[in-house]
Amino acid sequence: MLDKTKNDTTKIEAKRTQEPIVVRFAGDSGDGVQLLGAQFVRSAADSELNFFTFPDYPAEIRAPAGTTFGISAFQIQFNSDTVLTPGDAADVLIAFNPAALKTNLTEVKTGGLVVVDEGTFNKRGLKKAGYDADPRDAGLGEHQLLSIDISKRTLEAVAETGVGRKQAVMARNFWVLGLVLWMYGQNRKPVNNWIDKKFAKTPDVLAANKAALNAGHAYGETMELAVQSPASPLHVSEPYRVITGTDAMALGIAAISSLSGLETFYCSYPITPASALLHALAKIGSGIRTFQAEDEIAAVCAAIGASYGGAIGVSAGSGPSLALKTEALGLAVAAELPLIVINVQRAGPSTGMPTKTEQADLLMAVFGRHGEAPLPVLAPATPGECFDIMLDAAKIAIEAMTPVIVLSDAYLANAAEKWIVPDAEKLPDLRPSRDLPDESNYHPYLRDDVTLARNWIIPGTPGFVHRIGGLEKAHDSGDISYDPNNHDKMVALRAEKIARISERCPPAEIETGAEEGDVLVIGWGSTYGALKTAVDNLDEAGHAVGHLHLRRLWPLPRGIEKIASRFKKVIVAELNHGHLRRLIRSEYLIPAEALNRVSGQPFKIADVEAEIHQLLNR
Amino acid sequence: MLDKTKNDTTKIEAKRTQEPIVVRFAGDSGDGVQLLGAQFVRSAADSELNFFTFPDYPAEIRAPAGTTFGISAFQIQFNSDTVLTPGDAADVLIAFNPAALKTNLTEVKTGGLVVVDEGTFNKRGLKKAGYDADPRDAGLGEHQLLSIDISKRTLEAVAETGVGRKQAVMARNFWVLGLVLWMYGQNRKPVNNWIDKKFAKTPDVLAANKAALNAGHAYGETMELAVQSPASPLHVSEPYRVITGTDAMALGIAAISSLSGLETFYCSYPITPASALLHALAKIGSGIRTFQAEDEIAAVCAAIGASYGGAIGVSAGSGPSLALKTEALGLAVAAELPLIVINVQRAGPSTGMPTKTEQADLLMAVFGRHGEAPLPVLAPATPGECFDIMLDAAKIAIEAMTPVIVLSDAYLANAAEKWIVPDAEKLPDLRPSRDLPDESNYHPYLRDDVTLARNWIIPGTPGFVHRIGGLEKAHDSGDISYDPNNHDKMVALRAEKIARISERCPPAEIETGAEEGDVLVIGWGSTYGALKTAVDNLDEAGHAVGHLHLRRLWPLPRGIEKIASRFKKVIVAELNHGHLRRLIRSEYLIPAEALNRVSGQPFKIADVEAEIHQLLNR
Amino acid sequence: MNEIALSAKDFTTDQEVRWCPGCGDYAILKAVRKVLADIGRPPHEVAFVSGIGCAARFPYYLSTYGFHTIHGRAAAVASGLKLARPELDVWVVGGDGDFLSIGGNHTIHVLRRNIDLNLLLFNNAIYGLTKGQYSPTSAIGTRSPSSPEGSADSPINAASLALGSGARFVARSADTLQDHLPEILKRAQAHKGASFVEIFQNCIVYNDNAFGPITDKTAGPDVVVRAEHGEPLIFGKDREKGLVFDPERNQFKPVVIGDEATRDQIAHHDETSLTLAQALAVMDGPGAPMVLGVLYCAPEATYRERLPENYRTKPLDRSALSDLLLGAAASR
Amino acid sequence: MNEIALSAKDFTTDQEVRWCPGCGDYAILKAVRKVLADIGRPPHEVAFVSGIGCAARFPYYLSTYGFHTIHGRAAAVASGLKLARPELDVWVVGGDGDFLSIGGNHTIHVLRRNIDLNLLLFNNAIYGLTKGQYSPTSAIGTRSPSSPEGSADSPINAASLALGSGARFVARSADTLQDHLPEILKRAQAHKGASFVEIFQNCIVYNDNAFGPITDKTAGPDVVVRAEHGEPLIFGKDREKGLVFDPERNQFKPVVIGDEATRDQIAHHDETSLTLAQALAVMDGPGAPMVLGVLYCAPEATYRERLPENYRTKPLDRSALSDLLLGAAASR
Ligand SMILES: Cc1ncc(C[n+]2csc(CCOP(=O)(O)OP(=O)(O)O)c2C)c(N)n1
Ligand SMILES: Cc1ncc(C[n+]2csc(CCOP(=O)(O)OP(=O)(O)O)c2C)c(N)n1
Ligand code: SF4
Ligand code: SF4
Ligand SMILES: [Mg+2]
Ligand SMILES: [Mg+2]
Repeated sequence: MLDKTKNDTTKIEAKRTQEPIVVRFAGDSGDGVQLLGAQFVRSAADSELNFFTFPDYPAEIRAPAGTTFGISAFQIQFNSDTVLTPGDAADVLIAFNPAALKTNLTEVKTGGLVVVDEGTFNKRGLKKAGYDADPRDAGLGEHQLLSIDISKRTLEAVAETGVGRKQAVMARNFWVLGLVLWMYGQNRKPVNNWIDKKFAKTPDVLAANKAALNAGHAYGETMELAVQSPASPLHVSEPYRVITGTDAMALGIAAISSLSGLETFYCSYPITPASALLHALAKIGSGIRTFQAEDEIAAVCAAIGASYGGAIGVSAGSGPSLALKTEALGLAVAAELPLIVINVQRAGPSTGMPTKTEQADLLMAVFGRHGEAPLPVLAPATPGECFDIMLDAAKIAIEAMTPVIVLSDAYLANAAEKWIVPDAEKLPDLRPSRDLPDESNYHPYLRDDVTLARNWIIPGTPGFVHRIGGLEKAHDSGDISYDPNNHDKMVALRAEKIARISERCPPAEIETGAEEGDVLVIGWGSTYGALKTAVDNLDEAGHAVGHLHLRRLWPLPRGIEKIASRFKKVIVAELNHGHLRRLIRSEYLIPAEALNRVSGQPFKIADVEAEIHQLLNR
Repeated sequence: MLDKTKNDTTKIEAKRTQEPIVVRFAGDSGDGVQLLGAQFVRSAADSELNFFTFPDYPAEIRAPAGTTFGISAFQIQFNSDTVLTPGDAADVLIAFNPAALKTNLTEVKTGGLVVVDEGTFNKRGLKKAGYDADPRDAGLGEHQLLSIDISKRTLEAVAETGVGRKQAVMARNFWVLGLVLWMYGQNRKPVNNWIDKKFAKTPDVLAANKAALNAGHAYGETMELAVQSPASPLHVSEPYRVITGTDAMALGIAAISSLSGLETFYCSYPITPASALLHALAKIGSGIRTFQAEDEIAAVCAAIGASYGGAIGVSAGSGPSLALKTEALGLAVAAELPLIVINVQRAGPSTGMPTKTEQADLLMAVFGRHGEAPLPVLAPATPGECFDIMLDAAKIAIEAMTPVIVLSDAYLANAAEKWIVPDAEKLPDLRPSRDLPDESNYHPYLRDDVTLARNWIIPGTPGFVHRIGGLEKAHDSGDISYDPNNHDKMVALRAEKIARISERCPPAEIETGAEEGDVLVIGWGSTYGALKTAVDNLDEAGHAVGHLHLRRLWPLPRGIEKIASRFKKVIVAELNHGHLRRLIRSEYLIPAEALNRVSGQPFKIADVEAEIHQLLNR
Repeated sequence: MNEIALSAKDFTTDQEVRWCPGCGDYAILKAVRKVLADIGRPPHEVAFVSGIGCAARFPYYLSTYGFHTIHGRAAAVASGLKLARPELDVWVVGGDGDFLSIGGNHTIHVLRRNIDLNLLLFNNAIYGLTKGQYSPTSAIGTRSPSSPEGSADSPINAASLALGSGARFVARSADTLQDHLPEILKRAQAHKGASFVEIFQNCIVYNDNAFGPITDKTAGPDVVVRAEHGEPLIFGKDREKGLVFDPERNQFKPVVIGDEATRDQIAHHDETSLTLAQALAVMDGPGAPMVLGVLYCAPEATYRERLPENYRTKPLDRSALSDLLLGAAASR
Repeated sequence: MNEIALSAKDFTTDQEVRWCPGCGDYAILKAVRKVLADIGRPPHEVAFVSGIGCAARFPYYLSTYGFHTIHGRAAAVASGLKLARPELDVWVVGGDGDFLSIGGNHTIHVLRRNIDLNLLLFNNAIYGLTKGQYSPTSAIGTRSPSSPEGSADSPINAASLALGSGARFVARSADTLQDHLPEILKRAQAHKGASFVEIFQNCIVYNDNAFGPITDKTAGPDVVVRAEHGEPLIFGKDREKGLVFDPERNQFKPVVIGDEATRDQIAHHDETSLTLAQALAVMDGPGAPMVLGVLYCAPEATYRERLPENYRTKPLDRSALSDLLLGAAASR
């Protein structure tokens, strides 16, 4: 009783494999695709599966229904084993309308299954999507097509609940969810619980959504669609949760104040994709303060003011924001104040493609200030690491009295994975020393012998009134100084202070793959999953390929040179035109090659593998 | 009848040499030291001598008289031969007061002559300068001291002219000028002419200044102070003038409009030391337009708006200004508009030492933008070259439809040299093509096959209305595009467009010294004179040292690798912590060493020589 | 000027409009296209410059020259364009974030400089494009993703700020008032010097109905005074209310005609009075209406007109350049 | 509050003052030291934040905490400081370039947010530190190195801009008025919320006598009204002139008492009237005096006071952190 099916697959092949499964949903912004994705994750998490999800938002707020530029998608890869990316391509795509099919078909694996809502493949829908003819008529090439009148079936299923037509159509996502839960043998219970809570105030909608969910599930059952249930994963005893990079970072920021005992003062100006962090923090509300400034300059300056006052100033934004913070960052370097500036990278230059990912802000972060203004730059590699990196940043900032830049990106911010919640009791102590120096010879540029950090005495402390600022200061009195030798010395001191940070940090270590051999792949930031998976695959295939992934980009960690020397070739893989590669080459004079893509999209594992293969064969 | 002289030098040794002579004047901001310097240059220029001058201003506007932080100095090196720097140290220092002596004594050569105004060495003057005892009593070490009561002698000389005491004391600088003109056998006539013109409206001041000038001269004569008249230089038939880097740059900007036929729209916000350029251009007044904006962001944006309108937008500032222009520069890169941004570097980070020189903004200029936003970076090497570099910048900006950054610095802006005025008729034609493309398939991102520049059709042109902006554009329609492959392609196109600029420019060439051998010294910008002189000296001493000086810093000119390969060692000399060195190392994997100083001061030739020597001996 | 007959279609591009269905921007677009056609300058002589935001997408939908710049900087870019190309009709479009938050400084300065630009502020009291954070014109207590418990910043009164900056033309209208907005836009365009028009615009997604009754056909007359030069400041469904000067409090206050004041006592609008304009802009308190219309129009010399004559000179020819290079001070 | 007796000396550092001899900044420094001593908060509870400029060197000469930041950004830095450390008495000092040119946006926003800071604008109508270019408060036609033929920008009226921004305390005084300035400073400091004080300051080097008779002991009374709450707006050497409301022009105008109006007709100053303050701020035209004093003072809840209660919470302890990390949505 399948409504319309091409390629002669009246029944979908059953397949019971340990291979990770990739499912992609695509529909109008109004179709509730992101919600559907989140609910599917809920069940996966409930089964203790591992997963990695990635939402693919349109740039428009709410584009006219049915247009290609208004399509929102959600992709999830899940498995009983570790999952590090949302998957190169989908095993199954569920397209809510022709525009969704058009824009997402390229994301499906060869031979993959495409489910479409037949009810939307009418003249109007096809035209809006820019199709001259119904694409189903010619078949979808290598893909399997399953065309179901989801709209109609949903309307039928919810008919009894009495919701209006709009609400009824809206329930399509639950119908699809029901179907997919069936297909992957997942439990409906967590979803039902959520529906109960969420729609408690609108019983008709509650009933409609449940009805749709059950109808979709029943459809799969009745049609005897094959079930591909991933094997039960090992049971984890620690508590875990689903977390996006944004949420992990927000928790990390909240944790800073708790661990340091200092107020955390988060100042920012909204910008995609960083604003989600502001929202998350504003929602947390307690233990941290948020301040929405009039622009990024004010944001970072307010954060600096807060740090001057003894709090930890944090300011986040994306590329254009970091650009605007350039001058103030120089002040923080000169005034030697702790400060954390987060840059959620997006595709540039200029406004570029604001919702897309990229790693092209690294050199700006490292070098983009006038004068000699060195500062540390860090980058988390996974959504979960967005938590850890914040503690690391705070530790460095406080210990060295320096601004720190953290580079995340659009992909990391939105992607979600299963996260083992750290034990709050075991998190590090970040409290700064508040011992007062000798009052009589006090000046604000007295330094710690080891870290070279200047002392941090905050306004309000009796007996230590002092002035700081952006003019060069005498190293031995803190007064303004134009003395040439003093300047040379202060420039060197500030540089040395930053250089010493890597002495206190662990050296670089191979992440995965060979410890020596043919090719060393160096990466940083959000490309972690794709690079690690690619190297793991090559490793299994018997190639001597190693993967080094940096979280501390500046100063570079110790040991890179040594590791690199154990490989015949080095390739730096990044979503830009070779930023880290330039740093590596200039520091170590290693003929590092480049694996670059600047398309606004994360790496595909297959592409990475292919390029490394090429290098192996050269 | 010498008033008071230590070290038993009642008569100064006569010395007739071809060696260049270095004279330094130092006094209160109110003492007219800069005027004195300018007038001495006038005579030197009149004798067709070559010279290089450098004023050393205090940071304060008008510090209390007699204080060390209010001292203003002026140094000139002159000779019949080419002169490329103001000299490492002075043969003669004339100190107008104790504070001037205190702050400037270190600038005198061992064995050099120090002339002081005895009349200011009273208790009050000494105390203000922070002297416990009269420094003349203990002698000035290796230096020769000539203590003359210049104040008294000036007052006597001008007594008959009837000027008030304040004006009379002010005439001290002319007394000193007279003395110095005698000492170096220079003509008083050009100075007298200038006095005639300048003080025509105040005959008493006119008379006083002339009287002082003559008295100073007569003093030298009477005392039989030895005359060291430099040999007559070769006569130059081209017209020449004294020019500072600032003035040369202003003329270059004015020339752009003349040569391109486009209006030049200069937008800026005042900042030391760049504002002098705004002043110079505002004074020129015709052929160019100046706009003083509310801040640097507005300045560069207004320049971009002007370029969009078909003019050439130019915006100048110093480090903090460039920092603020970061975001807008990205827009100019994305919109592919011609634009020139001048950065007169000063000592950083942050406010740093605003009146002092440095070269630490290079990496910010090259990499300091979010996303992949490559643009060319140029740097003039001498005051005179500040003219040429502007024409070069305009040519590149128009030809490649790109913003260009020009890096000057505080030293170059203020230093002056003799400049052969170029023949306006022989200057290059910078007119852009205004041929209209085919109207029917027009879009604003159509490119020239060779330069890859997009077409530049300006508002007001009928039939070609179009929209541009900072969002990524489809390479084949100019519409907004989020297509991954299109973005990858556009990023590559913009990079390639910039890379191709160096194909159209002359390759790197050795400036001076050996073409192959032991050490290649690579420099850029204002260190030219010091590096060239040092290398010339080493060359004469028989060392195989060559000097390569870059004016085009990004993209790097062709041929550097080849030249470097002919030397055993490469050292990059710059007033920062190794910016160009990093570029050279990362591009060519050459183990380039560093010769850095970050003291706010230009290189001393002797220091450069010494460091190269060390390298030669390693 | 209006020699060629133009229609709104002549100002329409082939680009698909990408605002949310029901967004107030559509109505403004309609009004602007109509006004441009009525003014009748050929499309290529008109340029629209915008920053970033939903509002700032405006240029894509007008077949004139257009420059979609960066957030907050449109006024600065437009200043350069207009000074370089005075013959163009230059419009600047932006949202409340664009013009008043990040771009506040340029707004102030372009107004006080009186550069001949037409500035259209689309005030929806929210950051639309970045998904609904409160903006500098949002009311205190606005709940938004960045202020879940209500915002604490007191809002900017855009007209008052413009007047405080020294603007010579300040007006207010609203997206849906198609019997009002076009006229205001024409006045703004006709004004020589910087003209500032605040347009209340409904963001249906993130701040629906923020201007409540003001733009409402039925409720509007009771809460809105449409100020017209020389006319009494009267409002109310039956034109039964008006504004009078209250010397006690040194400000204007609303009264019911007949009960609290005679019709003669009602103040008349005077576009040229700065004090009146300021008072009307900040009108506040119980029963106080919102004043729409041209609050202030007092032309003065524009920036360009005040420039010294030689500012306008063409590029030097080579012989003049030669003289300049040689310089008065050339030593030979 | 004033428990420890403090003197101006307690607020004096060992740093040599580096302004030009005769600069008006010295007089302001003197007044501020005196006022700080009179207020009596111990020096370590006071912080001065400044931008860049001659005025911005201020903190070096006060033995309180001080932060000499970057050009134009002092208000933003101070906002962060004050919100993090509400118990400090935070002052912001800057010149007309610092506050009104590059820093204009932060000035507007700190005022409308009503953060409890004391902002002192040293208005010398010139960029002092960068050697004398005209500034946003320079009169049209000012000749300066960047405007050798006269500037074309019409000046900002700082008080009017502050009022337009929504400031709740706006006052004016001048450097040399030691019988006026200290009182105004004390009022500003006592005001809860952002207080904005424009101090006319003489730059003896680049713009000498820019405020001409206003600060002159003899000429002053004829051209200056010292506004005091509740008092009639009277001026003139013999207090023979005053301000009345002119309903024809909807604005205040100067009159000679007796000739043109009776003493009773003279308007009284009302600090709480925004319309009056705006009218006084822009007072202009023949015979119009400059109004000094507290133009407007109408306290409202400060930014901090408007924040939701939980904004003030201390860092979470580890157990609260643990709950937060586990989250409501934790899947187990
Ligand atoms: C420098 C910079 N900061 C922030 C942003 C993000 N951003 C884009 S539009 C916008 C504000 C949108 O609000 P508004 O100007 O009121 O326009 P609307 O979308 O409401 O029409 C912001 C904050 C940006 N693009 N650039
Ligand atoms: C970003 C930046 N732009 C420009 C400058 C140069 N600058 C320093 S102070 C100043 C203006 C000084 O004028 P004002 O603020 O009125 O202070 P004043 O010196 O007159 O007291 C300028 C333009 C700077 N330091 N930083
Ligand atoms: S978000 Fe609001 S302002 Fe933006 S397009 Fe949608 S409705 Fe309009
Ligand atoms: S330049 Fe003017 S403002 Fe600056 S210190 Fe000198 S007199 Fe004062
Ligand atoms: Mg808005
Ligand atoms: Mg000033």
